[in-house]
Amino acid sequence: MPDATLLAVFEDIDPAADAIEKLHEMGITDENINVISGVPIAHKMLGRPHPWTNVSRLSMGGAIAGFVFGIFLNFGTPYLYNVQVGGQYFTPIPPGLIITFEMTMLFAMLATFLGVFLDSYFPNYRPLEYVGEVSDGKIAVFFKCAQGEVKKITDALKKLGAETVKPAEAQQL
Amino acid sequence: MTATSKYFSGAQKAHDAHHEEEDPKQYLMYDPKPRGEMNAMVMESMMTTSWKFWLVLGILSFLVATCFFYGWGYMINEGLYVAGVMRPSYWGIFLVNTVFWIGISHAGTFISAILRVFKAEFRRPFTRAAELMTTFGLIQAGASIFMHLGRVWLAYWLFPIPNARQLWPNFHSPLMWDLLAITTYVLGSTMYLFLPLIPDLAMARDRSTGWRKVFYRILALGFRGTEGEWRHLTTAMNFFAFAIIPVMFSVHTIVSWDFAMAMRPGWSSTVFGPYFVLGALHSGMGAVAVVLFIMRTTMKHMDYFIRKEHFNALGKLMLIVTFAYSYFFFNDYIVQWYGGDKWTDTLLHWLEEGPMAWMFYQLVLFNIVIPPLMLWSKKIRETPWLLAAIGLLINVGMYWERYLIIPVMLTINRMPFTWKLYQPGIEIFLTVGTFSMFLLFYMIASRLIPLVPVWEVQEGQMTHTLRKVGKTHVPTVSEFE
Amino acid sequence: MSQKISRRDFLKLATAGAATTAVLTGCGPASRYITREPYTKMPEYTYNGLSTYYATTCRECAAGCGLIVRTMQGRAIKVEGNAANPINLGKTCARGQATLQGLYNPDRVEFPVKQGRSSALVNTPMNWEDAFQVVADALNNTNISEIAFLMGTASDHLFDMVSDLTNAVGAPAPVRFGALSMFESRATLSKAAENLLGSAGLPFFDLANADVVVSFSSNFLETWLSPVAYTRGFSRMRRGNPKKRGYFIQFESQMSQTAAKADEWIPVLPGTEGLVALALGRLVAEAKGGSVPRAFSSVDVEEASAKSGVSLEQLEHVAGLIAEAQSPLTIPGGQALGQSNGLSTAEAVLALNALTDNLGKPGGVFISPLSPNEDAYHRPASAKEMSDFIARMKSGGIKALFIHGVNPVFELPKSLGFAEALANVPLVISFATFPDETALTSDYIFPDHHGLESWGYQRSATGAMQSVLSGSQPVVSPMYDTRATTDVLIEAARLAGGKLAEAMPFTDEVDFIQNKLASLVGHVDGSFIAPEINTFSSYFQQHGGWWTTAVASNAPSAADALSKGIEAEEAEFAGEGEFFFIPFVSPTLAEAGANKPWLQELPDPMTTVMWNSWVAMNPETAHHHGLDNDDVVKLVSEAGELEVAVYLYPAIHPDVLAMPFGQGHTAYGRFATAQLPQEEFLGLVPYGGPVGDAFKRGANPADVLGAHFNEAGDLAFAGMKVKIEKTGRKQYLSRLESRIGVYGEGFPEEP
Amino acid sequence: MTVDLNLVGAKGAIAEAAEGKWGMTIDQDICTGCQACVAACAMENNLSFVGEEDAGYGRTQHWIRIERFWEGEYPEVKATPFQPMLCQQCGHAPCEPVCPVFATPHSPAEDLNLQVYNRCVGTRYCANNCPYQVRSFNWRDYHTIPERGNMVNGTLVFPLHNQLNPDVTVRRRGIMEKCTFCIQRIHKAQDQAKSEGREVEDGEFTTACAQACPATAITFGRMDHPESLVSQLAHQQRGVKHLEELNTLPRVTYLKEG
Repeated sequence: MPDATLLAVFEDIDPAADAIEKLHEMGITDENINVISGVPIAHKMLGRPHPWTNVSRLSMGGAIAGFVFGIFLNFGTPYLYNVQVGGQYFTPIPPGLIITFEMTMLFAMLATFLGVFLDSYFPNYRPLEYVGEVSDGKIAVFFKCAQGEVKKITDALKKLGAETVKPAEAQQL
Repeated sequence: MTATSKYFSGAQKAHDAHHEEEDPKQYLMYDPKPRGEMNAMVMESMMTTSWKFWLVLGILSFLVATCFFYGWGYMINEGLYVAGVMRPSYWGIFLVNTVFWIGISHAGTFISAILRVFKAEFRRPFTRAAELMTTFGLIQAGASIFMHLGRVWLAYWLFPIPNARQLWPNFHSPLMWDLLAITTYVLGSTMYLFLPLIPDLAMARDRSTGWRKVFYRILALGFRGTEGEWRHLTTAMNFFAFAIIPVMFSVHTIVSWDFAMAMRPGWSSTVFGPYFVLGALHSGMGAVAVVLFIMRTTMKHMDYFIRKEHFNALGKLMLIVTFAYSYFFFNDYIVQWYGGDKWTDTLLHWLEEGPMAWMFYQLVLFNIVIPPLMLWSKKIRETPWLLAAIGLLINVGMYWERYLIIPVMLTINRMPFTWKLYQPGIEIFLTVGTFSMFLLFYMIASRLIPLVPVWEVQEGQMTHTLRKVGKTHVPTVSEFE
Repeated sequence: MSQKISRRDFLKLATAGAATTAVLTGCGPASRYITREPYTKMPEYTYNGLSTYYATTCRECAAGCGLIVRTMQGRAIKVEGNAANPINLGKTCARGQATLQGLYNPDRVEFPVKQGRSSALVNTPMNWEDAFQVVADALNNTNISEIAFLMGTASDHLFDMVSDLTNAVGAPAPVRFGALSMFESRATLSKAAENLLGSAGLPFFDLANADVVVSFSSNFLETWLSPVAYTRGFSRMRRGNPKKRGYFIQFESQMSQTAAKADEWIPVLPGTEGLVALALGRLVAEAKGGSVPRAFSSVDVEEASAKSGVSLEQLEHVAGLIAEAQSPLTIPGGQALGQSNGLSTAEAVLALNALTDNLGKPGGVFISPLSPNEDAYHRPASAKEMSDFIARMKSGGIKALFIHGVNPVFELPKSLGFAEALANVPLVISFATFPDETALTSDYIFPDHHGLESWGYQRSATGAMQSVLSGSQPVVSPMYDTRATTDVLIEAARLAGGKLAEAMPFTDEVDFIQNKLASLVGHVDGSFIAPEINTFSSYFQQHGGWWTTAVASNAPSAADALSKGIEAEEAEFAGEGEFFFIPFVSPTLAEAGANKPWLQELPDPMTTVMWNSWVAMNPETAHHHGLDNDDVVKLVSEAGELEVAVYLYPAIHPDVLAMPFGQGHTAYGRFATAQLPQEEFLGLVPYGGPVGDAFKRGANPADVLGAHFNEAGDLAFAGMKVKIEKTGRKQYLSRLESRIGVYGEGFPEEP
Repeated sequence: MTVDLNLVGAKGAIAEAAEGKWGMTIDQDICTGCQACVAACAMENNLSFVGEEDAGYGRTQHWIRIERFWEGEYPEVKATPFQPMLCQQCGHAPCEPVCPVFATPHSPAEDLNLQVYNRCVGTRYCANNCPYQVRSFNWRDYHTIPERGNMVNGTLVFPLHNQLNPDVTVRRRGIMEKCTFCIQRIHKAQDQAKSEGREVEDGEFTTACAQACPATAITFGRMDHPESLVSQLAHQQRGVKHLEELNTLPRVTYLKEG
């Protein structure tokens, strides 16, 4: 039963990758491992599973909502209060295309933006496990393991080139 | 060995040596610094302010307070007669400013979105500087539109919101399309500015104290850089990069339709859409050049991030845009001229020989003649102040272009009895106001948010290597993910 | 009055005589005869949302057009023409439309004041009792022969009252004058009519039925005599007959608004119009075959052509048109009469009519009928008579001067010296409604009501075939503490007692007016018939006047029209200088329109200049003198000088400068003058408008007119020569027309 | 199969033959340019005067203006016939579709081009798009310029306001206005007719300009009554419409000389 959370800081990607591999060998599954980095690092490099995201689905949803809203503006509102202008029809299609396009894009972008917030729980000001060096380009791997194995794992990781391996404590960011 | 051969070989050697060390150093990507150092440089550039900075800031805030806020308030209170608009030039400098600022705003999106999509690496250090221009430019554009309204206190009637009058806006009207497009663009570009900013805010958060700490902490939203966060962020950024481009094109096309849809000689032209878009990019690129030059000269450490290579690349872009712009300019005018419609002829005659002809010729000189003549040379392109000067000229020219299209072309209509020449009134002050406000915002931003996206620069440097092929080194880019 | 009529009776009468149903009769808000009604029966003019229409008469000029004023809840909203009135048949000119801006003008004399000839209007009220006393004393304590009344052009009830008064006490008869009548040369017209047609009186030219009209610089479409009537005549001449479109030719040295409507505008040298007319007469006579009458025998056509600058071909062409026409008509007027030889010109033109034998025939010349209750044709004073009058003032022959409805300080040529003469008159009492130049230089101002607030009638001098008496009634209750001058005189006479009191036995002006109308009661061929005076006067107000139904114009006799030889003597031009100076009355402002802002903002029909005056100059001449649009030049004549901006006018004789009359006020309210001093609207000076040359708007051509008269005694206003001096200043004239679109300024000259 | 052009919003799909309900003819042969119509319009519709400076700069509030041009050089110079220019009440008004707030819609009932003052926010697009340039904008609150009033014990009073026509809105600053064919008169006549249970007859009322015109050059009436005077005149040989080529379907017909 995992009850300790350790945090190993690496200088570079390769040792980090090896370390993660080692952790796997030592029976720590991916759910119990997390990586923090200062630049986006592709999961393949660290041999990590592909992280799941809803952002693209949300943008699609937004696009659809926007499309519907655009349709409503151009082909719906004129019938709520119809006014004739310049011998034109109440709901001409060419302007409709423009309105619909703009609304689709607007809603899609809004949804995407919100998607980021939802998926990564922003804003989030609670204390979290973190080390400042990360933004200096270091890579931090933190993982849960059983209390008894702490020593062993620490040594293993040190051998693989971890700068520090220390119990991670949540700090106010 | 003979002396000569020695001389030659020596020269040869020296030359090679020059190539060997100089070339890679010229590129930011092959001159990596550790991330921590770069962070420190960016933070320092943000923190340091000289008395000159505060002086300029003071002057600008004064101008904003008087020219922008007081001037506008005075005009709202007195009515539009304090401005120069009249029959037949019902539209004046206000809309000139609107079009101009929207044009400026195009550069940011273009550079950061299109270059991101095409993975043009040189973009990395100055995408944010460009995106800031987009957002702040659009703010000015919006303000100018509202200044132009006769009853601005009722401006909310333009938005499609349910109201007591049960009346919805008229979607037949190009102004309505315009409004929606610009709203979309403002929101979109602001979000697009904010997303890549989050990691840098987190970085600043880790390195600041006091009120800045609080400020960054709030804005960073608790970003740590976990795999998940990065994943969501990059997905979103890629989507934005693709989505914002059509929006950008649509915005200026629709702005051009405000004119092209009208039944007026000189205005109703089918090529106005692309013509305006290219014009926007033209002025936008110029503006970027100016801003980069100012950043590089006034802000600390910026000469590391913004280098000759960037000005060179920007110069090339400007050159391409100039050619495209000239093509559409020619296209628009020759079609109008060849059509030989009575009123259009009079209008062209008015442009080329009327009292505002000097403006027309300056426009041709600044936008079409000068840039290609200068930008072909790498030396000029790599001289920041020269490029900035050209950019400035281009912007003057583009402002003239909009001025000619709006008040000057409005002089000529189908009722010769009403032709009158427009003379700006309080517009001049308000224009000064908008420009000052833009600069003010930019100066404040330059000291509050990291102008260089450090993590992107680092990412770039990580992906770059010099590979030895035969006897030389070839730059190569590896693709992450 | 034995018995008063209640409103209820009026309403009955109104419905009885439902000739003009929209028109309610009655005394209106200012009725002397209000009878108490319960609140449940509101007076008709206070029903919410309902308009009340009152028939009255336009006082903007002397033509006497009938108006119907739409009022709502006691306010006059809109002026419309009275369709029944034969003069204007429901139409109005711009000045008639703007009369409301006089009624509600912010610069009115709001109460009687002791002005004491101070430059700005005095704002301490006098009460009317004292005012009556002042007038009474003036009448009593002045030697009867040294009392003088100076009044406006219109021949109205006030004129009758004053005439009665002066007759009764043996005082000099009242003098009527107006700038319009001066520029119309009425004296010349009637003199010519007397000489040739045997009867003095204003000739009436029946445009409507003519098919070829030749006008000698007569501007009958602008302000001449009765513009609305003549405009109607013109439009009928052009389009009245679907088969034949009337042809119109104008001889004039500049293209006036009237000339602009002509099919042919033929520029002539000023002063040679008579010569042209005689030459035409000769050619016409020859064309018709038969002998050339004595009237035209003296003229030599080539010489005439040479002098006038009208080519022989043109003369023959016009003569041919006249000869072939069924009912040709030739009209004299405008600058042609304002020459030293004006009378002979008028005679020549009338003779031309006689030659074509259209006297008294449709499409010909008539003598305007006398109005009802008019003994003989009293024409307003000519400039000559005015200068005699002024001479009397100068010589101290006038001790008390009463001025009503005229502004001689502004309207008379400065060279006549009215302003100076005024200083020699110990007591000057003005009854002006507005604080004009004359009122300000008088001792007292006892303001009269505005025309729309007052009772009365007005004779129309000309304009219709019938004889017309237009009636006025108050359409609104008086805005301010003003009194009808007739009432003032009645009161004063009573206070004065003696012969004066006997001459004025009336209770009030309505009483007086009914007394004057009494003679018409029972008149059979009138527009309405009423058994007795009360019914009559109520109909009179309801219909807006009384007129004969039958044609009353008397056909002049052509007997000795042609037998008298007419000598076309050379016109003499006063002063040296290269330019002929032609002042003309501004079509939109006329003599008294300058204080009505909307008239100021009406563009002049030809130059489209607003709010200012200009001098029209031929572009060639201007370039020759190095002048351009808006250059301010100084016009110098023997009589004086003025500064005015140049307007390059394409259609004017190169040697002629033309300038509108109507601007150049130094007083007369804030709109007539250029700017408003601050204290004015701070309320330190409650009304009256700025005063003095500093605030002058435009310029007044009367400043440069010399005291020269033609044989008939009219002012030779077009008989001046002036020279111009550059001032180097520019004054941007407000024009409605585009300088780019119309004149191509800003565009380079096309090759 | 037939395509309903309206469905794709094709302009001009509305029947072009329509002459409109109300029409006007202006006979340029007898128009003397006397400005009576301009004055009458100003008095009826509460137009504000703007003063010398603004008037010269092109800010006059005339709803109808009289144009004249010059042809030739002295002495063969000729002034073209006076041409009163007012809102043509287009059937396909270019000003209508461009207004973002429906401030200038088309009245299906009267077939007139309306201006809804209290909707207007002053974008001035309509005025730009009007090929006849007959719209005028309220550049300031001309009616209440202090210099036009009198201080009467401490308060500004404007005597000129007494003549304002209660049937017509007084426009404030920042909004567009134009000739309405005296729609207040149309409505009055219609109310009257309605109360008498009949149609409005031709010639029952007329516009202020037509009413004043001393030369009777302006005729107003029912265009949809073929026997009415105005349609008789409009269909004469000399009738022309301005800028007809723009497919604006103007309701005002000009009768040329000759």
